[in-house]
Amino acid sequence: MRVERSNKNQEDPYLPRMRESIEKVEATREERIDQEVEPLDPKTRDKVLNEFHPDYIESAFREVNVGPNAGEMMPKELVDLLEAYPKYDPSEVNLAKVEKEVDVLIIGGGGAGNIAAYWAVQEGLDPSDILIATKLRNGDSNSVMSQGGVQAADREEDSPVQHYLDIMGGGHYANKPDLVETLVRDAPKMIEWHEDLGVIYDKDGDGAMKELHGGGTSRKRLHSAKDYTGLEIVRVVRDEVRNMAIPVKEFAPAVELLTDADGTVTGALLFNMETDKYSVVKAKSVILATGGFGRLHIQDFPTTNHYGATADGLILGYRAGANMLDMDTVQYHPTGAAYPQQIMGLLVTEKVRSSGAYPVNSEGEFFTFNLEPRDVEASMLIRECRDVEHGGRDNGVETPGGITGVWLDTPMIDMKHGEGTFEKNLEYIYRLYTRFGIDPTEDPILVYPTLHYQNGGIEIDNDGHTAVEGLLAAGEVEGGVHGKNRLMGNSIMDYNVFGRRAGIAAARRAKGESEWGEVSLEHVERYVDKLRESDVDMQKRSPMLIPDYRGERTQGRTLDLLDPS
Amino acid sequence: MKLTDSDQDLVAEVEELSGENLYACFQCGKCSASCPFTDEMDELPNQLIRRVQIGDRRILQSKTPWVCASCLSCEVECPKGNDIPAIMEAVREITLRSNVDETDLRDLDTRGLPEIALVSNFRKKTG
Amino acid sequence: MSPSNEDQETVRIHIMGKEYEVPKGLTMMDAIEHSGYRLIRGVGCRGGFCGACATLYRLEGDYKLYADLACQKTVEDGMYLMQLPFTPAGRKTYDIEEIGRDGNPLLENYPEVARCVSCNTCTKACPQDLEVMDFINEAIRGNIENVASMSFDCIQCGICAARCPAEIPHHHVAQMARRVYGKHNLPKSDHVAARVREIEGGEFDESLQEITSLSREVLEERYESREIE
Amino acid sequence: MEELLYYPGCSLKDTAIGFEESAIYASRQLGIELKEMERWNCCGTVYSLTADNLMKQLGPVRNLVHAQEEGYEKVYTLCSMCDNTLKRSNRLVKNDPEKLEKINSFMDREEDYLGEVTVKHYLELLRDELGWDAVREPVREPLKGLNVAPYYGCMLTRPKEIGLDDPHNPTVLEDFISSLGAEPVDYPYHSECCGSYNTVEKKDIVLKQAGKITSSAAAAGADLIITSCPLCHYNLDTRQSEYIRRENSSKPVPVLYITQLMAVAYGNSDVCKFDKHAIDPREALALENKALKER
Repeated sequence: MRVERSNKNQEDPYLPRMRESIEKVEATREERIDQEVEPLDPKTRDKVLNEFHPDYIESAFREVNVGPNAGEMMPKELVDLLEAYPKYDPSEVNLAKVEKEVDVLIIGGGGAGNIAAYWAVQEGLDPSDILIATKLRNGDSNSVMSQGGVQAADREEDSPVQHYLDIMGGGHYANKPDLVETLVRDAPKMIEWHEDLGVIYDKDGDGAMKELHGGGTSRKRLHSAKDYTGLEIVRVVRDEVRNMAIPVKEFAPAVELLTDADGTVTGALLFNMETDKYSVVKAKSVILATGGFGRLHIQDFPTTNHYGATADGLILGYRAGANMLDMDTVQYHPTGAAYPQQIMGLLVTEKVRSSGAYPVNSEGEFFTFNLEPRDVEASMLIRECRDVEHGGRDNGVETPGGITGVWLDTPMIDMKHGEGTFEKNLEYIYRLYTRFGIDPTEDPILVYPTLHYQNGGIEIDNDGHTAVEGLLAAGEVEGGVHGKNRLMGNSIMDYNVFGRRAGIAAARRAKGESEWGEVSLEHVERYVDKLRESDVDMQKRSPMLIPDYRGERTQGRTLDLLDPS
Repeated sequence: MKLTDSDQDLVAEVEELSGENLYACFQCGKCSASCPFTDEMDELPNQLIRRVQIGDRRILQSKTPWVCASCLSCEVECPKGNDIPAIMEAVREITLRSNVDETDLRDLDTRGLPEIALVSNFRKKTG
Repeated sequence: MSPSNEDQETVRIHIMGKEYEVPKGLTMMDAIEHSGYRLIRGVGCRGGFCGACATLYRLEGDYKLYADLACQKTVEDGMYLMQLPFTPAGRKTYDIEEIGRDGNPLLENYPEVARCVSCNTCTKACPQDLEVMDFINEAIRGNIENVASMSFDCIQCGICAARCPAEIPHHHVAQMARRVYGKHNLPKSDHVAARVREIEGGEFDESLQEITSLSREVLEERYESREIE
Repeated sequence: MEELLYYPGCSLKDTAIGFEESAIYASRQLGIELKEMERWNCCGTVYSLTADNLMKQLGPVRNLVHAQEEGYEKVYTLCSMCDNTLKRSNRLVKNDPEKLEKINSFMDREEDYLGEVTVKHYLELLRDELGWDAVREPVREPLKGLNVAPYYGCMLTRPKEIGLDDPHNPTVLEDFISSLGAEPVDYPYHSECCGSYNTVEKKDIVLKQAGKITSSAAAAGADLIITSCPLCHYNLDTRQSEYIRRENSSKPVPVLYITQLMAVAYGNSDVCKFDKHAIDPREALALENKALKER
């Protein structure tokens, strides 16, 4: 017997003016049931992007002064951390005292980290010669939060070439062709690997995959496990990592990489968040699997990201000399929860739209094709909500949290596919809203773009090697696969394909090294000296490790969003 | 076996747990005669009851309560209608409730055993 | 929350027994941070996926002990809350290839499941509202498929295992059931296997070689004209 | 077809699946549809005897609440242990309102148990409601010349307060056997415990009991033994084959569930799942050559 766990304290969860708008949505619902909106033509698409997408607001970016990407524009919240003092306290660090020597050190316990560890063992390493060092618990990551699905071109009517085309088009052709080719080639193999591990994908009776469209896909190739796809994949791999007894050190983030005289990465300096003690770990190969940077709240956006997504890997890698690609773009997911305020910014998966709940403005009208690529879809929603003086259409619904949103007409899902469809396939979303008194099968839900994914990152080659010897990278931290805009379902495949390849490459490299290299922090000192020479005023210390929501900065209270002036 | 310390609250404890009057038993021995498992026991059922009557706490180390399968053969024979299996369970419970399990799950090979065997065994031998 | 601070409605909560005044409507997690705590444990995804923020709480004047996720539960006046930084539960290491072939792998690896007294405490504790006691009973019966489907939304927060009088690790039992079901019962998809063989057989080498060497203009034209099925 | 609410018990869903499937088949021949309870949980055998431990009564009482919620006054069981546990818990809470009130207040999500549900064993259905003639009626393969030893074990007849027959001189299984056309065999150990859960940690006790009980039945001329308890079946069947291997003693005596014997007599032995037995009864039932040919 299901227990009513919602925090419903008032009768109508929606405020009166929201209820008026809902009535308009309900009024037009009948006629909209088989109405379709055409995708934008390329010219209009670029115009909308230019005018409304946050990436095109110059004031939000700042030029990098030092390092391989000097001269490029990146979000100022990131550059503040790139150009900051190191976090470690030199007086506490004793590089002579080595706590552990491993073949492969993996920094980050999300999808990429666990998959890299698994495949390093398949490549012949003994599990005890691997160490996963993660900032929170093993598995706590963005990876477990992806809902909608993972892309792989494994149906008759689909092909890797079609998948390649979608990725390149979506990424505005800035992607590295060889990385995209590797992704589309390996994708079906990773799905097969998941089945072999026991991942429970949504399937027909005979085992055929149920696949849906995603934003920007030309074929249905989105494999899902209800709307807990990321969680199901990662918890299965983590379960196998536990069976293989691969050592994991939790609450022990790396605060700096360690290098030898000629700059090869030879280990990392870990920081125990509970004892404030540093520990030196030597490794023959180091893999950065630290994920994204949503918790930097770029342009004050709320975010779908987990607590630890603070760009640590970018900072560590960049200080060691690893260059980055496509950092001038940030992905905003078009539909983050805009109301109620407790869940503001959380992801409402694209699968809600692809299952039939199209975006509707405050007047109850369609205003965009429901599955544009993410950057376009987000811009269309921003345009619909922005006030007329700033070029918008002022068709948004005001929320107490300070932002306006548009509706996703969620009741249409059950109308189109039959009663119970929503609750069966979108159980996470159903639970998310009913907990706060809103039943998405009866009322539409309010959404607004939310900071979602780091399109770019540290450049890697096909095997995950970065520009720095001994340093590899996998997952959201690396760049080059998605170009200027990632499509839904390609991030899970990214950390699978390149997690595996980085794990194998790291293992191979480790087997080739007879012993461990010297460890030093000189590369950091050189980096800080260069910063001082270019008289950058540095007040922060980085990496950030965890965001600070104490007191007035509480995330739920102060994020008055997007005053476009 | 010299009787060193007589512990009257053992009787009270067993009576409270089993809801039985221990002194109703006049040691006729019919329960022990009907019990199928006496040759595995170091103390016969009626001897166990006698030990409790005289407050001999060493009975808690006896194998007897752990061999008893609660099959109630003794109960239907007892001329006084005493619930001897309840007395056996009371003696077991004194140990189990001191957080000491008779069965150690860790090194148990349960392959092939039906559910009913495991459920009933743990019900009587773990706290 | 833009209303000015003075007339801001507040509620009284107790974090591990210490009293704080926080604005009404915050989740427990936001309220803990608003009170000045910087979380290291007891926080993870902040979206209801990872189970890191398992929290026990009582309400003044109510005898019941509730459990919920700090990131998904709004604070109430007179709430006494305490986060579980970690929930110890015995997890069995196993070989996925071997188990699940015959017999009941759940009962064999977790015999304590047979100690269930059906007291339903686990179901009442589950923040995901799963019928935990029911799927543990299905585990006793060896019905792997039911355990897998009924436990699918489990986020492994471990509150059930922390509160179970029979010391059962429900979330580990459920994870094993889902692995066995996914691997040994769920039919494999032929079209995925076929496509992997095709790719390894080089069927797409030529077409991939062609498309990866196209100029940006040609690629863009190919992209804009592609038909969507 | 009359629908009766049926409580299966965990073993009948897995290791004793032949017991359930033969029971469903046999009941249909008697015009009875065994309707499984919507929700049920483990009965928590063996009945907990300590007066104050209500935690262990929650399992059985919760099943009675579910039966009450489904609107039935009677619930039928097949397994002797489930029957015994449910009956004794039912009796406990019916006679002790204070304990019932405590249990009801603890189970705060279910309706309160009103104490009006009655637990019946399958043999009580056959004997008291249908009658032996009705049981005899669908027999198409009379088990003439088949000597069957009835094995009551402990839980059917004991304790007296809930037993379905006189513990010292039960006859229900003998009548049951005769009604199917077979010959009941009299032997001294029909009600001696098989060792029960000692099979988990003190296997030797059970091996000894299995040897003693089955050889005594064989000596009295039994071709096979019948029981209605999955634990007795495991101990007398699987442990007997282990005993015979260890002692390489006399001929194995197959062990059947009561409803398997009915299914064979009614002409369908496929539902019995005999392949799951350690000692294959098909040879003793002479299903291949003698009159009991498969259709």
